[in-house]
Amino acid sequence: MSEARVVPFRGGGFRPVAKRGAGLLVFVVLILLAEWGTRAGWIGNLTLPRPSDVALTLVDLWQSGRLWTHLVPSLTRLAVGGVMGISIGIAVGVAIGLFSHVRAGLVPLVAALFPIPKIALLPLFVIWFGIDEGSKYALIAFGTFTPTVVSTYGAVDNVDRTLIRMGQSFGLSWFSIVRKIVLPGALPGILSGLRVSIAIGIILLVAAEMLGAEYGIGAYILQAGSLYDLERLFAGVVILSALGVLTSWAIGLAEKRLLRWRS
Amino acid sequence: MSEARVVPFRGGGFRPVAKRGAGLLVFVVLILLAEWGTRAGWIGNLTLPRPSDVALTLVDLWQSGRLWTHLVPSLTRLAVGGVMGISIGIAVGVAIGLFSHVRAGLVPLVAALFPIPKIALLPLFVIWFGIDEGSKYALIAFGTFTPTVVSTYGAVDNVDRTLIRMGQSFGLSWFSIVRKIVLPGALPGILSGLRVSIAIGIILLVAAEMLGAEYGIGAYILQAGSLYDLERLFAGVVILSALGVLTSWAIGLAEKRLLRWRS
Amino acid sequence: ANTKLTVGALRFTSHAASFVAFERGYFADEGLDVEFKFFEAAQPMAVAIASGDADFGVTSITGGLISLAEKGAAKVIAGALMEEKGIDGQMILASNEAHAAGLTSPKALDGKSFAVTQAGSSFHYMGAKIAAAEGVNISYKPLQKVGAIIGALKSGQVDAWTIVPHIGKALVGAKAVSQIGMVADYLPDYQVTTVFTSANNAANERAKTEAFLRAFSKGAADFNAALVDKTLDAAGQEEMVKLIHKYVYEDQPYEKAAKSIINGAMRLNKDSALNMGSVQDQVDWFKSEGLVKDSITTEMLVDPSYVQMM
Amino acid sequence: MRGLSGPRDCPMDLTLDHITHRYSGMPVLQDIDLQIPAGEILCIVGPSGCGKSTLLRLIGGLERPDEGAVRMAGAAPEGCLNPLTYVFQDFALLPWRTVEGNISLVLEDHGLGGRKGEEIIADVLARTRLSGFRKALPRQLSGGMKQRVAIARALAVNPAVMLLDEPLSALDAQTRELLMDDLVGLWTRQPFTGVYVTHNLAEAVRLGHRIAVLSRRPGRLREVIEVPRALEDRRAGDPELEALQERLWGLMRDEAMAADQELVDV
Amino acid sequence: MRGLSGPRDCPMDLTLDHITHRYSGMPVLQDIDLQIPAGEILCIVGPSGCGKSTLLRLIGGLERPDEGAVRMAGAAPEGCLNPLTYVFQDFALLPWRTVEGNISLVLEDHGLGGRKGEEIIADVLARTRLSGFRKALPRQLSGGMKQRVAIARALAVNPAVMLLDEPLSALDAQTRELLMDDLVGLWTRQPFTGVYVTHNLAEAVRLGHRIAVLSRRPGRLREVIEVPRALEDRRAGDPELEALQERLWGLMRDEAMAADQELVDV
Ligand SMILES: Nc1ncnc2c1ncn2[C@@H]1O[C@H](COP(=O)(O)OP(=O)(O)OP(=O)(O)O)[C@@H](O)[C@H]1O
Ligand SMILES: Nc1ncnc2c1ncn2[C@@H]1O[C@H](COP(=O)(O)OP(=O)(O)OP(=O)(O)O)[C@@H](O)[C@H]1O
Ligand SMILES: [Mg+2]
Ligand SMILES: [Mg+2]
Repeated sequence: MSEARVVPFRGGGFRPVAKRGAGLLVFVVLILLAEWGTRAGWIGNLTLPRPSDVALTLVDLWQSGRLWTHLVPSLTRLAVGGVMGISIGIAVGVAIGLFSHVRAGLVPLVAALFPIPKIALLPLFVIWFGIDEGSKYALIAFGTFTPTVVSTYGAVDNVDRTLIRMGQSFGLSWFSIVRKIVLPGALPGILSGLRVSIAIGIILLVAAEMLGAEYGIGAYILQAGSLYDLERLFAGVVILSALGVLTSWAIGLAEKRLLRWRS
Repeated sequence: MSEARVVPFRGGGFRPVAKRGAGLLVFVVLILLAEWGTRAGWIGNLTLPRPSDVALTLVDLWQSGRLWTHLVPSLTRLAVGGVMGISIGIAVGVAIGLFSHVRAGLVPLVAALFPIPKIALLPLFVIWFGIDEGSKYALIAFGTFTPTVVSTYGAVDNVDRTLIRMGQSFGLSWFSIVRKIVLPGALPGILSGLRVSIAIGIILLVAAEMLGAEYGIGAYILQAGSLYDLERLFAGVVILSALGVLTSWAIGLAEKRLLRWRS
Repeated sequence: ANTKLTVGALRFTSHAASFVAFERGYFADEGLDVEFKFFEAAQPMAVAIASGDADFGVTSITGGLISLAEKGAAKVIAGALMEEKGIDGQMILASNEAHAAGLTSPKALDGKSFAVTQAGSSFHYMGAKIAAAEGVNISYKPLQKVGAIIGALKSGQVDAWTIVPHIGKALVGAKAVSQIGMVADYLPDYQVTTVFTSANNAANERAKTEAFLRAFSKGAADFNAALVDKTLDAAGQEEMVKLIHKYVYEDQPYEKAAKSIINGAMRLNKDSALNMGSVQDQVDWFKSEGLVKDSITTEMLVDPSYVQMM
Repeated sequence: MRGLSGPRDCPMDLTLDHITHRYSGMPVLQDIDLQIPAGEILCIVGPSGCGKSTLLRLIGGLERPDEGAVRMAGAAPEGCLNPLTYVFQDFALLPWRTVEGNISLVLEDHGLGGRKGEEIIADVLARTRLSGFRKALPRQLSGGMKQRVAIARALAVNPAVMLLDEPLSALDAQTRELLMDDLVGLWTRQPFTGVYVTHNLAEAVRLGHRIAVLSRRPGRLREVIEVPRALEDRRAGDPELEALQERLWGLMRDEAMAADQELVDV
Repeated sequence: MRGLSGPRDCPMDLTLDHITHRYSGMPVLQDIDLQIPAGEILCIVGPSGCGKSTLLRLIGGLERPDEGAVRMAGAAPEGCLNPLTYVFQDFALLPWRTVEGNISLVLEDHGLGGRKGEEIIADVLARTRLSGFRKALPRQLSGGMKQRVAIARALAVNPAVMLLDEPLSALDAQTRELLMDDLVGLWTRQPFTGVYVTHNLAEAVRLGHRIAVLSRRPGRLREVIEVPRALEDRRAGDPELEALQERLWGLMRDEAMAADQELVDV
């Protein structure tokens, strides 16, 4: 018999894992590069603001208390509009998931509403809901509504039909089946849809604050943008981005709590 | 033995099917209601335009040839920006799905970029890419990039790992595994992500055409909005909505062709 | 109890009449309890009047305002700001790059880009009128906001623009842009801004509307005396500038702001009289461009019963 | 005390009367006539796709037959909450409810949420030897344990007839062996009426009092075979049962092969 | 012509040398010493989670053992493209490729795309009686047919050793029966070396030349049992084999029960 060889290893790979901290490193490197570039001059001051100046702007916003002047109205708009759009969206989505007639009637409508740019409707919203908070709530509600509907009825569709047949086979009432089987089963899909809906809500803050908002992160950004004040523009963008990461993290937390039953 | 009863039926339901035509009916009813309301006067002329006037506006746009004056630049922007954003997005998404280091570095960055409102960056883009087509392409590319990345790496993650292990167990090269197993396996997820990306691209047309565009559907809508010309505003919105439904339908067609292997 | 009123305004010197009337108590004297609502562009103000979010506004005649008037939602009732020969009015500006490349007078505008906030704005009207007078072709770049236009002009992204002097003089003074002409040379007696209100106010709230206009005119007279005709002494002028500084350039130090405010003073219409000729010309232009419906007339736009028509 | 339907005390019989069923025109079951007497387990075997699951759904009222009818005669046992009760192949447990929550699910609608329900839950968990797993979530359980929970849930409603659709085929061979013993034990202690669909002839000869053999699609009743010996006396390797299993396999082999080679054309 | 590794002509043996493996500290396999001689099928049985699949992955090089080594000695058969080749429980067919596409997948990387590849494909399809299904997509096939395609694919690379991880456990009982016959037929016509992991003791006594019994996790080798009779002579109901199966079940019953009752704690 010839000499024995060890079986060569050929598995592994194709399973990338996100390493904590590496992401932070990328941010730090990018920021340091921008700082170096803007200081050394190979990034013009019209191209990018100096990151340290953006940081100073943020600190100043914080210390002067103007951060809250802008953040509180924006968060209120996001909360009120988001809660309206998302709750109606979930209700409509569940109805589409449960009733043939609702589905037949509303799915094409939602599909047609989806690609409508919300900014285009701003003047109309002002007439319908007034120039104050009403139109801002409505815009954010409308913007979060359509994606919520789509993700919710997808989630209801994905509820394991054998579980529903099981409920029927034990003679559970229609209402019991919906409450105890369909809704909990759709919850994971609804929650992951919320991530997108809330991100869209944050994006729409800027559009909502285009008309007649003196305070708000969106208004702050718009003003900075129209003045080409890059430090403030970036400071505002950083705040929105942080808000987005924060809400996404909060939903992750809610998922961990509510969906403990998932493997 | 007592008399025999027939076992009662208790199944069925919970399987709503979209009926063709019913959606159309809803549209027709809504339009007729609006027509009636605006004619009878219980919908004010500030609230909604008369649907027939919107239709006339569309016909006029078509006959005068101005439809093309506006549609061609918009479609060009959508195509150029969309192709850039989507192709880079797919490449980056696949890389995130395959390489730990890329994932670690880029996922947090993409998560931070996602909730940034693209309109906010418009002034910056104008400086970076000029006020002409450059900034418009860039805005649409940037807007379609982030959702494409997210859906692509999700799709790569969802490729059945046993298929990959199978490839390895037969000694296929890394490149073969990616080309013959990972990419085809990720295709369904990538295609359904495209739906969202393209819808976002359409929505961004209006934002892109806010700065310095004389022609384009977005510019047309903005102009109608600033003139408070509801007929034209709605005509523009109808065009965008139709564009969205059309591309979604085209992707559905592509799915049917490319994914014939799915049950 | 006083009548509550919401007045829409831009943070421009041209809106000073309202600020003066408020600060000096002229509104209060008329039994009006005024609250300001600030906007960043003229067009949203027109929508706000239509939606009932504001009672009175002062702004230029835009396509949006005309459309809303056609729908029976808004009415122009008086004049506010007007071009007048001999008083520094709106300026025609060019970017430094374009200026260096030969755009030194409006004659050279052919093929150049001209910034406007939105299609159908007053900038659009002025640009078109200048182009027509010089027989040149220009392309309009809608940039939504005055701030955005300033940025684009500074960085040479657009070639030309027109603007009220309190902004224009500061820009030229800082050598950020170059001046190539005056609007008044093309549009003499141009009725730049007007006072407008909802159709309902104009038709059914006569007492309130008249009271507002009385106070407003008083404010305008004070402003003209202090900063246009300069019949007041330095102290009176300074007091007026300080008053306006509360609303305009509030984020700049007083010394800097004062210069811009004084530089930018244009004549406010005496007794809020309205130049119907100019209004007619503007409406005609909007119609000719297809920006508003052909069926519209000045009667739909203007309620002439409140002030004297010039 | 509540008791399962025994052959004597609670005779509820099911009769399948010329059942024919089609799916969008394609005949799946043709003219099935069957009698399911109380207290007995009837096994149904047949090749893939012959309509076994459809037949079971028709029996339980989850589907309406195109022709014919399923009739039940006699009274349901005392305390019966759901006369015709299923046990599914894939367990059909709610993953977000614990073991006891999954059982109380089928009691709550009958107002048995409180102490009465508690008693029933404790009883059925004890009978399926699950008492120690009350608070466990389905994801923590092995397949065999999950199916035990599903059986406990079915017992909780004290059914007149248990309808089992390949209850063991999602389990590995060893667990299958263990659960067969459990089922035999449950039946021996308290006989119940059952309709047991399976592909597995070993299971059929082990658990069935009678075995109904269906033909390929459209499923027709080919034969109904009586299995000798009492359930509790059957042993693996019993030559008589082995011979019966061989005979069944002889009956079905060609059809199973043909069914396997069929293309699912779409 | 290409030939599978027979016992005489192509002796490639595998030796497992004191294999120990842990997953994040938890020992899964402990000190496994095994010999897999050419031309024989070795069955591996053991309770759930005892590390059978892990062991097979270690043998095939898809996982690296923490301690010990898997060694191969001797030459691979002529025309062997992949000495250690798997057949998976869930078939692992690419759903977007036809039957022949799934087979050519493993040939393409070896430059066998053309006529040579065509020949190999035709050969293995004939041997697995799939010639009529060349252009079918996996979704059109029944489970049994899919596994036949996977076996054909494994045969196409002419492996030295076939590693089969519960290849029949995703199939229904009748199809399982049919495929066991097929495997016996394939081996009889052209003997191959195989490592066959299963839960099913009936399969083990039907297909294995020797049966290795593992203990509960951490899996240790408890016993290696020789099965009498040649593969092709084994019949269902053979008392000697039945006795062996009973003996195996006696060895494993308690451990299987304990494994089944284990909570997966997370
Ligand atoms: N809801 C349905 N709609 C249309 N066809 C169906 C439906 N359910 C089952 N069928 C078809 O009816 C036939 C019988 O299905 P059924 O599931 O009853 O068979 P089965 O004997 O249980 O098969 P298996 O052994 O695979 O479980 C199959 O051809 C199947 O494709
Ligand atoms: N990649 C892995 N990472 C961590 N733990 C693993 C991994 N693969 C398997 N395990 C664990 O190792 C143990 C043995 O797993 P393995 O799959 O080898 O068992 P098995 O005998 O094949 O089980 P079954 O009979 O269920 O197929 C199990 O406890 C399992 O949870
Ligand atoms: Mg079935
Ligand atoms: Mg395993």
